[in-house]
Amino acid sequence: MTATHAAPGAGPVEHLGRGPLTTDELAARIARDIAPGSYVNLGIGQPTRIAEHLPPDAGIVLHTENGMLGMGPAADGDAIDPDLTNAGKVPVTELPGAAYFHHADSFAMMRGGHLDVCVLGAFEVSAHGDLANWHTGDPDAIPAVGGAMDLAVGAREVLVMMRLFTRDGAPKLVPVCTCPLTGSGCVSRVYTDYGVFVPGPDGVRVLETYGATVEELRELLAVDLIR
Amino acid sequence: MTATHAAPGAGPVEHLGRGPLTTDELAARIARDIAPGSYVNLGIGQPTRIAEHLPPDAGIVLHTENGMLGMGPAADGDAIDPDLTNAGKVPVTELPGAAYFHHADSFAMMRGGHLDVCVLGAFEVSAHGDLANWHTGDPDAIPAVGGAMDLAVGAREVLVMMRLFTRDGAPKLVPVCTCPLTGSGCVSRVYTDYGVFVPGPDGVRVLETYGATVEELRELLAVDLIR
Amino acid sequence: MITTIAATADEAVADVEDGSTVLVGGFGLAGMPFDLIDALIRQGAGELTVVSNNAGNGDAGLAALLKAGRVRKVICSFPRQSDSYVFDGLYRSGRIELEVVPQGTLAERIRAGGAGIGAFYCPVGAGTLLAEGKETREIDGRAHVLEYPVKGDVALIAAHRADTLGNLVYRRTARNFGPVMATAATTVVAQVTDIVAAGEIDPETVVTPGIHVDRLVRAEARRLTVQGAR
Amino acid sequence: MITTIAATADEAVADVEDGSTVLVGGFGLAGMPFDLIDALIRQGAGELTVVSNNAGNGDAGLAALLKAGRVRKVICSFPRQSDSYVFDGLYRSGRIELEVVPQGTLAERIRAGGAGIGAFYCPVGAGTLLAEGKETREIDGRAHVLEYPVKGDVALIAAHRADTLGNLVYRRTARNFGPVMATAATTVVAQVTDIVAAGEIDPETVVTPGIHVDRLVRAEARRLTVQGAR
Repeated sequence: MTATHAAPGAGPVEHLGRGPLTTDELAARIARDIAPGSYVNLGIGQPTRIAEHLPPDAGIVLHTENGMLGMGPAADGDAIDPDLTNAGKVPVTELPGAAYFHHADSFAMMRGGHLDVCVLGAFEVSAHGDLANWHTGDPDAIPAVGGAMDLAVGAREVLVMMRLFTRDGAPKLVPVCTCPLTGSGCVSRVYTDYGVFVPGPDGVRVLETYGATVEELRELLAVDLIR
Repeated sequence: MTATHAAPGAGPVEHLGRGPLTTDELAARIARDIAPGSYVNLGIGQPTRIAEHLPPDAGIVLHTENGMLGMGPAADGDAIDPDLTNAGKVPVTELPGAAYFHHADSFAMMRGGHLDVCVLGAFEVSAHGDLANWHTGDPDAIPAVGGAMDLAVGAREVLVMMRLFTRDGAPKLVPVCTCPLTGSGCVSRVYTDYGVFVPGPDGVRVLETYGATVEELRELLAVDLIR
Repeated sequence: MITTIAATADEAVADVEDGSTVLVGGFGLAGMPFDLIDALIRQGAGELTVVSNNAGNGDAGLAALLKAGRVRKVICSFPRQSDSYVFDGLYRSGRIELEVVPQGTLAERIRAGGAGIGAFYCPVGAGTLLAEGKETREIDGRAHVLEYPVKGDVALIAAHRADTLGNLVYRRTARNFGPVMATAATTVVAQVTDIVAAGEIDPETVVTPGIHVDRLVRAEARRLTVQGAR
Repeated sequence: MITTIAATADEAVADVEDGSTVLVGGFGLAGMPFDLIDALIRQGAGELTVVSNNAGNGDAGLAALLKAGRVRKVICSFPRQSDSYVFDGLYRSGRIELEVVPQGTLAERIRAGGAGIGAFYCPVGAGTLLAEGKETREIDGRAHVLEYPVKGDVALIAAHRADTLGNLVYRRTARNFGPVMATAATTVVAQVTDIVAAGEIDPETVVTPGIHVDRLVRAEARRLTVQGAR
């Protein structure tokens, strides 16, 4: 990996001479930004993979909104217990120091601002930090929101983990979301295969890029990228 | 005890040839009206004494608003545990099948209409069932409400246990409360030394009298007594 | 009033009426009261409104109740799952009504129903499709949606163990919606794997006090199938 | 963030600032965090707003904090007790402000503070002195009062046992306000009789998960005096 190291405040680091991040690299990149001792909720799907990259001795405690803190890795074989699943209904395990609680307490915890970080997937994030991740807007889709809106509103820091472009090449970091919103102005950081972004009222600040320069991304995205 | 037994709907039973009920008799009288299997909160002070008259095999479960169901009798000697008190902060005991919970759950239980009965003391009850039992209205009094308003609003049946007259002979069952209210129209029955009354929109129905006739009480009270 | 122990799940749900609102515990399959739902299907009540986190998985439990045509409306947070084909079919053919509620708001509305709260202002969903038509208010600079309680005529829940007074403990994440649903219905029926004498559950560990439980029934032994992701 | 273990109660309350709102657990003496209050008196922060069910008993605990002149305002349900002479004296001489809140509404407002609820409509107190000046609304034919959350800068609570992750269990009715207060303050400090390794508290029995607890301190052994009625 060729990195152009820059002094803090000197603008984004462009990691060139390499391609965009793989999903695994992206999960590892996000894991590096999660402070030791944090209470974290990892959304269903790709964000789940961040758990594999958290240092075991960092004291990071995972929350699952179906009523548990201290969630361990996915369960296999005899460790599978139908009474112990994560929010994606995948069988998981329990770590020492875990706690169980009911749904109202679990979401009170979330909505009350007690989780330090949640990481969610997204269909789109706007330049202002609006999040769309629950409904494609397709009139034939069956609406299903789960805990997405609660997480978007409740966690102290809402991180998004997504590819920067759809399979068709359309940007998912957009001036205004076209899909129905999950939450307004709630996203603190957007981690993508091509770079890490901070949405805000004055535009999108670029923290890092991977396999592309800021200038190259500027040509592909319709949002104002700030160095 | 000389009782004039009357057919249901034939008007109040006048227990004459005896004086008004003692506090102990009044507690026993109320205990008789509490259905087996009821969940009951007995207010601080005289209502506490009703517990002594509940049949042990009736499956009546006592609630104390400081976070317990299945409260047993007062604790003595070595059974005293500073971590186990009733709402009056008197040490009590725990019965088999008890449960502890926190204050928000305890009052959710109360406000949510899950208690079958509560019995409260009162300064005044109005003919319409308004309750005044938290504040004398004395401008020098330090206001203190505790759980009185929650109980008045929450229990399915709010029974009042009080003397019918103050020491000065003033009636406590009144057309309109003069003390600040605890709750409006919340009292289902008023148990007093001189009789049992049902307040309501059309006046106060008399169920029973002790040591006085309905006519005698009518002369002493300023409310409409209905036979 | 006092908790009774029903001999069978059929007896426990015998009086559910057509048109009832039924709170059904569980998150996916964990905590799903299968015996009670099967009994409710046999019992025959229809035109039900079901409140549950999901709208059924596979062909069993809630999905079977939907398939039997007994449900007029579902209030839930997440109907669409990999194996929610029964619901999907009914919904797409216009044979079932759906109200989608954010998961935490659903839990909180049920709690409010059980806790005697008239309504509450909730920041979740403000400015989204799910707040359309709802009263909103800015509190401390943040938009809030006014949410009303959800109550049931009946709650059907699954717990782990009960004592004869109806005190319940749950197991792991199968706890989920059971404790709040137990507070919010006129008649609460719990299926449990085990019923012990009063005093055999440590009072410090009771999750649902017996005051909230009307009827208990021992569950049939059943090996739950664990579904995959979603 | 992660729970830390303070060596002393003094260390645990070292950063409480003048003018803070302090949630103080306990119902009378049960659950009163004596060590933390004593340390707060030594620490010296003043102009405090204290939120607690009572306003002190006798000369110890909260009463001592009041006596030391550190409290500007008390928000509580029941200040007047047989042994609340410290508070009574301050109140009658106009040296302390008092907000009386019905006990369940106090607990629910603190819960709302911790649960991210913007406000709630509560039937308790409607039409009484304690609702004067408050917004009211009729819901389902019943008057409700709009109640706002209570939050603390600091919560001082007493629990029975903790593990090193800050998971707490309580003992009997000393549980009272601890669990809701632990959710509703920026900094939560718990005194406990015992701190065990993570994994030594059964996860099913945890009442306050460690996420809510910032600092733990082992309490000095102390024989509580049990007060009489009221």
